[in-house]
Amino acid sequence: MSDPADIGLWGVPLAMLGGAIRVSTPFLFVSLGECLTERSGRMNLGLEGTLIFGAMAGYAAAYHSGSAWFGVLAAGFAGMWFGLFHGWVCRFKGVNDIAMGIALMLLGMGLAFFFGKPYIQPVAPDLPAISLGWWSDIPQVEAALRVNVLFIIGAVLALAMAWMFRATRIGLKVRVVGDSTAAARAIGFNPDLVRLWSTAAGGALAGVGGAYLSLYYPGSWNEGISSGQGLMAIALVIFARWNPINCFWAALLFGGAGALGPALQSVGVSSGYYLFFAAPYILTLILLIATSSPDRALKGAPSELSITK
Amino acid sequence: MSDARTASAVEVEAVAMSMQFGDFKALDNVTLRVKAGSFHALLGENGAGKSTLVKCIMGFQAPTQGGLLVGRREARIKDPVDAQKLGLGMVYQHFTLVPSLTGKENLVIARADAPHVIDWRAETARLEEFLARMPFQAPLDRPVTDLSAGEKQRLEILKQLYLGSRFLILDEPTSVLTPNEADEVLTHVRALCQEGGLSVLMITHKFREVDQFADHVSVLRRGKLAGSARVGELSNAELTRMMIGEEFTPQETQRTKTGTHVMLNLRAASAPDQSGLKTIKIEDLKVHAGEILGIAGVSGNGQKDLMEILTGQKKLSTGAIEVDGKPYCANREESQAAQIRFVPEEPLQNACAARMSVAENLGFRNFDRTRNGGWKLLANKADLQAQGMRLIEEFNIKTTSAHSPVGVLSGGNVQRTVLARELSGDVKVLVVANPCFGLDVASVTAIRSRLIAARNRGVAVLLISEDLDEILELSDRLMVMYEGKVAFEAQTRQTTSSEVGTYMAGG
Amino acid sequence: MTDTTTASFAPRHAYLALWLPRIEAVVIPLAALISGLLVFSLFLLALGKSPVEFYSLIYKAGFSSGFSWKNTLSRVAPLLFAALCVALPARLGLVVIGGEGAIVLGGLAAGITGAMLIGAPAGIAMLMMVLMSALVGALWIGGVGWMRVKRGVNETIASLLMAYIGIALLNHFVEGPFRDPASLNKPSTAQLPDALRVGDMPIGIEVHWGFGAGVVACILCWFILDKTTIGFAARITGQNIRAAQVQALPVGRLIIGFTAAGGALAALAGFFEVSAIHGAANGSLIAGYGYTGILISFLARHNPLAIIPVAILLAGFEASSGLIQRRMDLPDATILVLQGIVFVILLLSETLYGRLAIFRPSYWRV
Amino acid sequence: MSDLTVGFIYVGAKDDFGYNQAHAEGAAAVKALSGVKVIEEENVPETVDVQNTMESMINFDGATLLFPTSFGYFNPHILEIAPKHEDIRFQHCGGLWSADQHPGNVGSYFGYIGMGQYLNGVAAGHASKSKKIGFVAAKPIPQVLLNINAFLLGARSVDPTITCQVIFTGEWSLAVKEAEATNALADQGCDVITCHVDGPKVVMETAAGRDAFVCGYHANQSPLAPEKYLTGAEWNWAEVYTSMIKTVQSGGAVDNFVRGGLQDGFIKMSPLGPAVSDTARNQFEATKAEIMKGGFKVISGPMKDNKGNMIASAGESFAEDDIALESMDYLVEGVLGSTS
Ligand SMILES: Nc1ncnc2c1ncn2[C@@H]1O[C@H](COP(=O)(O)OP(=O)(O)OP(=O)(O)O)[C@@H](O)[C@H]1O
Ligand SMILES: Nc1ncnc2c1ncn2[C@@H]1O[C@H](COP(=O)(O)OP(=O)(O)OP(=O)(O)O)[C@@H](O)[C@H]1O
Ligand SMILES: [Mg+2]
Ligand SMILES: [Mg+2]
Repeated sequence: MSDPADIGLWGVPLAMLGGAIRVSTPFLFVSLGECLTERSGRMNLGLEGTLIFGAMAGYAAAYHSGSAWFGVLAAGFAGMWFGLFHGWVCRFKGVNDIAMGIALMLLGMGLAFFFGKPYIQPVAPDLPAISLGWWSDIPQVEAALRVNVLFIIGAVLALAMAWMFRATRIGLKVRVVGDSTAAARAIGFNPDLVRLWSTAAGGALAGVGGAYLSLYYPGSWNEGISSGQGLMAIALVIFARWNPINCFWAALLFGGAGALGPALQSVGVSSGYYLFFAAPYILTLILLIATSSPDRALKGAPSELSITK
Repeated sequence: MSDARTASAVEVEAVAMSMQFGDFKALDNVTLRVKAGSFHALLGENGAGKSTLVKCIMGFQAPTQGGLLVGRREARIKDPVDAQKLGLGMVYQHFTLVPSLTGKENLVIARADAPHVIDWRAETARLEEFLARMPFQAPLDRPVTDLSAGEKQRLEILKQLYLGSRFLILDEPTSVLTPNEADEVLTHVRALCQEGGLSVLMITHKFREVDQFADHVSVLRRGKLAGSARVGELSNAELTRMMIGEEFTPQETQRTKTGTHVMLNLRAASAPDQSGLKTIKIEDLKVHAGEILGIAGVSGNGQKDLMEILTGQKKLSTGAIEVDGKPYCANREESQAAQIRFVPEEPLQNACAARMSVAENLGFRNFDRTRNGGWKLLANKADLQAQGMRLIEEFNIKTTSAHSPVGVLSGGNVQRTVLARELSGDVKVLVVANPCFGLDVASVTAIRSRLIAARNRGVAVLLISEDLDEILELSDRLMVMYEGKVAFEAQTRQTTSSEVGTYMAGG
Repeated sequence: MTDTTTASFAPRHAYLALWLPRIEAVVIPLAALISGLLVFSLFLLALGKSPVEFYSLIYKAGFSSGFSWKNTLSRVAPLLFAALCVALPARLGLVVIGGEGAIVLGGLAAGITGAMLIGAPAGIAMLMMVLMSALVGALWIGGVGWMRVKRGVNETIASLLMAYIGIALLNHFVEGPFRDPASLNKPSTAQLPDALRVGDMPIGIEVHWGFGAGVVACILCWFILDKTTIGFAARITGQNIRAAQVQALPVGRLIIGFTAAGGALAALAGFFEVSAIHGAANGSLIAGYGYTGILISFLARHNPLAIIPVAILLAGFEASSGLIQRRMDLPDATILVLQGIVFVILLLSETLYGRLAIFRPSYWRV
Repeated sequence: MSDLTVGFIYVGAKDDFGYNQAHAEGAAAVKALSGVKVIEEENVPETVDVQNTMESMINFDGATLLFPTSFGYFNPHILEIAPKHEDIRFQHCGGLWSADQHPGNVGSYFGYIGMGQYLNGVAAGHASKSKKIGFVAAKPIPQVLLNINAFLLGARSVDPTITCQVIFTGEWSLAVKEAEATNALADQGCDVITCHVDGPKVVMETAAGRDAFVCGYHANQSPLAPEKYLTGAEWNWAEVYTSMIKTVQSGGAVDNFVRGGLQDGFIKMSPLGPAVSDTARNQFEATKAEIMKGGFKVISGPMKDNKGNMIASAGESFAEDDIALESMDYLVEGVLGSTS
């Protein structure tokens, strides 16, 4: 280990960059998942539960198989089942997708805690990280730029999803369904089916986000592993305006804001840390207030979405 | 995707088709043939089964009985995708273009063989080539929300041609167009028929369109085929009789002289429209006691915004509303004191609570007032119930009971419920929007005579309607709204439908 | 017009139209609850555990004896208030899920007010505690309503964010400016004297007055919603906001008023926690009551009267959690799974309303 | 003689590698005794829940001896329940029982784990190259402050220029925040890190991942970072609980106020890790021996807090068993951080 340089106040922006990269991945995956789901005109508030269940399932699978990647796969698979279930029940008339999301959040957490008991203690293999900071000889920079493969996959996924919505049949199909059920029917699409799979895919992504929590950062399974990232990611989709690329930037912003509190303490700004910890929430709220309008739906909102109707 | 101009039109025949909804027979043994290259009009009252018939043809619904011949061969169509494969296409009454997608995206995604990965450069080139061969155009690069109604309708038809439809069903295609736009679109469609590239089945309520564009006409009545003939063989009177069974003459109502007292006055008003990008501007709008002022215009030109301004749902950026000479702010106190009433369009969506009972819905206006006009805190269910029963009786609302949720009533009865609520008691000003939209002739007559009666009692009526005939029939004076402004104003008796139509189209 | 019904009212039909929906509203949720319990039994069977033992433990721990009733009822008070914070806005069609924020801040306000008024006449100090707590809660959730009305901010997300912020504020104040230096290892506001502590109700089992107050609040809310013109206006607004606007009902004021009332009630949960249980405001106020309240309100279909039995039932479930851990060797999350399953099935049952022929008047027509 | 039923109540998961696990390990040792029935409940919040849990254990399981182990259970919950069950013994961990304020059937016990952190500091002082060590703390409460101070003072006994950076996470258990705090410490150049949170697993793993040495807390975390683990301050509840149970079984009375340190077997140190040098080992063992004698003066004047206030004048000192340490509200000079 080379001697850490004394970087003083530079530590704050650096920590925020590092934090952004470390903490943003679950936000990124969940918000991409929710973005896809919402683009198809369905809301899934249950992704917090899916995230937690994914964290548990991923950890358990990685522990048993000895392979972290198998854990990621298992988490995605588990998440997909939650998504499928949500997608399936929400097609029934009279079933409120917001309420059902809350119910599934509860159920997901319950099942995760229930089956997760035996995995609090064991140590499962971690996901590998790639060092992008080799060019720097400042260890803090190196550490900040240790990037997990899932983060890179998430970034690529954001680009891919943006491209998908623009230039693929399946992407346009999702947009059509999210924008007008009637139009989708007229074209011959089955809106329920499209929503079902969009919700399933969204769930799978959220599950993978959970696996990142338990298998990389912070990298262990316990009942406090998620501090509401799944719920925050949903708020994040709204101010990312349902645009996957914006989801990426918003996730980074959140990660960075989350790192603000500890970083400030480490350079001596230590009073009121609870308020710094609340920074991401306050930030989201301010952005929501600033960008909403009482008279019209949010720009870019899929018009079949229940919260914008 | 095949080429509409080289491929030939398809003949389609529904054979002995029946459709049963529970106990109710929406289609009863209907056989209807649309010959290749013909322009076939389908007439019928509301609820006659027109939409059901075409939905069965397109595979949206499976008929309980009967079959379909396409090009004289038996065809089994399970869903619209099958229909598209056989060259059958449909343009719906309400647009089915996807609002947030551009024209281009709408066209390409509608194709059954849309590629999994879309090469936009190549697609654009092909689309341009296609458009170059079409008799009319539509913008392809703007999101559909930004298009006008006429542009949307043209795009819908282009989409069908682009998809290779050689048999086209048009469900009331002109209801959202100005007469001029309608003529233009239908002329193009007719030209395609005459070239032999397209057969058309058009659902319409307008005889003018039948006379001018169609070569065949069929009439549905209560699910049965009431008659079918070449255009010109039957007079309009005969067609009407086929549609409604007996001769129907709208009663010429007696009108009193209009008053001179200004009851509703909207001055120098401006407000942003729904999109927030444009503004509604109304310099001067006055309605006198005992007068019906009609607001004509193609939907989407700010009529909804006008209604929202008057109900207080939309705030004015400038200007003011006066009712009976006093400034009006649209809170409950003032609206009750001013005796101003609103009947918005689509009453179930805009003026009723579907799951609350008929009696409760009838009580929305006065549930919080005592008999002598004061405010009250405790709701009295017995009073509401009694009032409900009385109004149901008086306005002839057909319902199982006053406890039934209003959502289960038929459209006409919902409309009656709202009118009963808003016309009972003392009324000074009544603002109604599209009061007869989608209703059958009997309901229409009943409702229109109520409006005239109210007018004769001295109520100032502001009638916003997309149905120009309705405006011409009911109003004493009319205005045309275009692009959020009043484009034209006249005494009804001193103008003609074509003059009004021109202004509706922005001419 | 394809309406086949007649204009005449047979009185029988009027009764059917009146009563069938009410019966439906009881039968369907009950059936859903039972199905939920059955599905959970399958879950237990799959794990090789006995559902009979499970449910008899719930009965034993939650409802069988004086102590078990105490165990159950002593948990109910905050749940009632928290559920009302969901149910009142729900009448207006709003899904407010951030009652937790109002609970903790209400508790904080009560704690601080009490601490500052130590020495003042107890009655006045107590009244001030209630008022300050309700005021803070009203501002907090009313703020969510305000954002909705004035800025169109989605209330579900906003209330959730506000809950996180509220919790941060509680921690900040309890461990910072208002920390009682004597609260050593558990940072709290100053300990309230006995005079400012709410006691138990004289009903034979030790249950503090918060339970009674919660029941009264539920009845009061029911009365307002069901019997007053304000409640009627709220129902119209909740079912069709456009219809309410066209009737010039004060929609904005209703939304802000109902959210504020919900917030004030949730805050009372915090007040009772502080005054009856903890004796000071501290981190223990963050106990998740707000989230259980969501569940209860939905299970009760946002009917304030139904909230009372549902809250008691859920409190009974939670009361049995410990015994189930100890006797059946099941983890504490078991109850969470049970709640989740019941919640999901109940929401799913919403699709049955109006679908079952047996609840249609026409079914009973001969 | 019928079995003695003993109830253990934990605030978190009993296998959290930390506070609760330490107690659960104690409970496991009790289970091995004959004539004892152990019942346990985990994840019991510090609300009316714990009151009901205690009474439920008493009423349904016939428990006569309870160990509600979380600090927040004491006031008001145990104080509320205990007077109603005078024949039941409530043994609370961490509380400050006093005869004139609290019921006689309540007892409180705790260990001088600060001395363990002092020893952690000794090991850390030798291991640190940057002369900067880090502490991830939950909340600025006396028990935590004492640990932080002791950690630094231990390190300063090796090299008086060492400083200790502390970061508070604000919660007893919040994985992401703990990881971020650990990273922030590493970014500031801290190369030995310890913590006082309920479950140290995340801190240990993250710190080791950043190539920093770690000192454990609550339980033995060496399996989490075998190469980087220096030593750790562990509870030794198995010892404490078995002796208390034996006392009760033999009809004796447990003291209402029990405290103990290294020499009493209340706490123990994890075996030294492979990275500990011989010099370090020697000083570690020497200091440990010193502490084993009892009455170790952890704070001896003159000493200032990190705001410059005098906390112990020359000649004044506080021994490990000085009750004043249990209401500590300062960080000593050399600790970077603040108590509020
Ligand atoms: N899915 C359905 N279930 C039950 N009844 C239906 C259904 N679809 C249509 N009907 C009924 O069938 C009848 C025919 O409806 P249809 O929509 O075909 O009428 P239409 O001729 O298109 O009327 P309009 O001119 O109003 O469009 C109506 O009475 C309608 O209520
Ligand atoms: N409030 C307004 N102010 C100015 N221009 C308007 C306003 N509303 C609509 N227009 C213009 O009027 C034309 C038709 O309006 P719009 O595009 O809204 O019709 P539409 O909604 O498609 O019609 P429909 O409601 O029948 O489907 C367009 O050119 C549009 O820009
Ligand atoms: Mg139709
Ligand atoms: Mg429009």
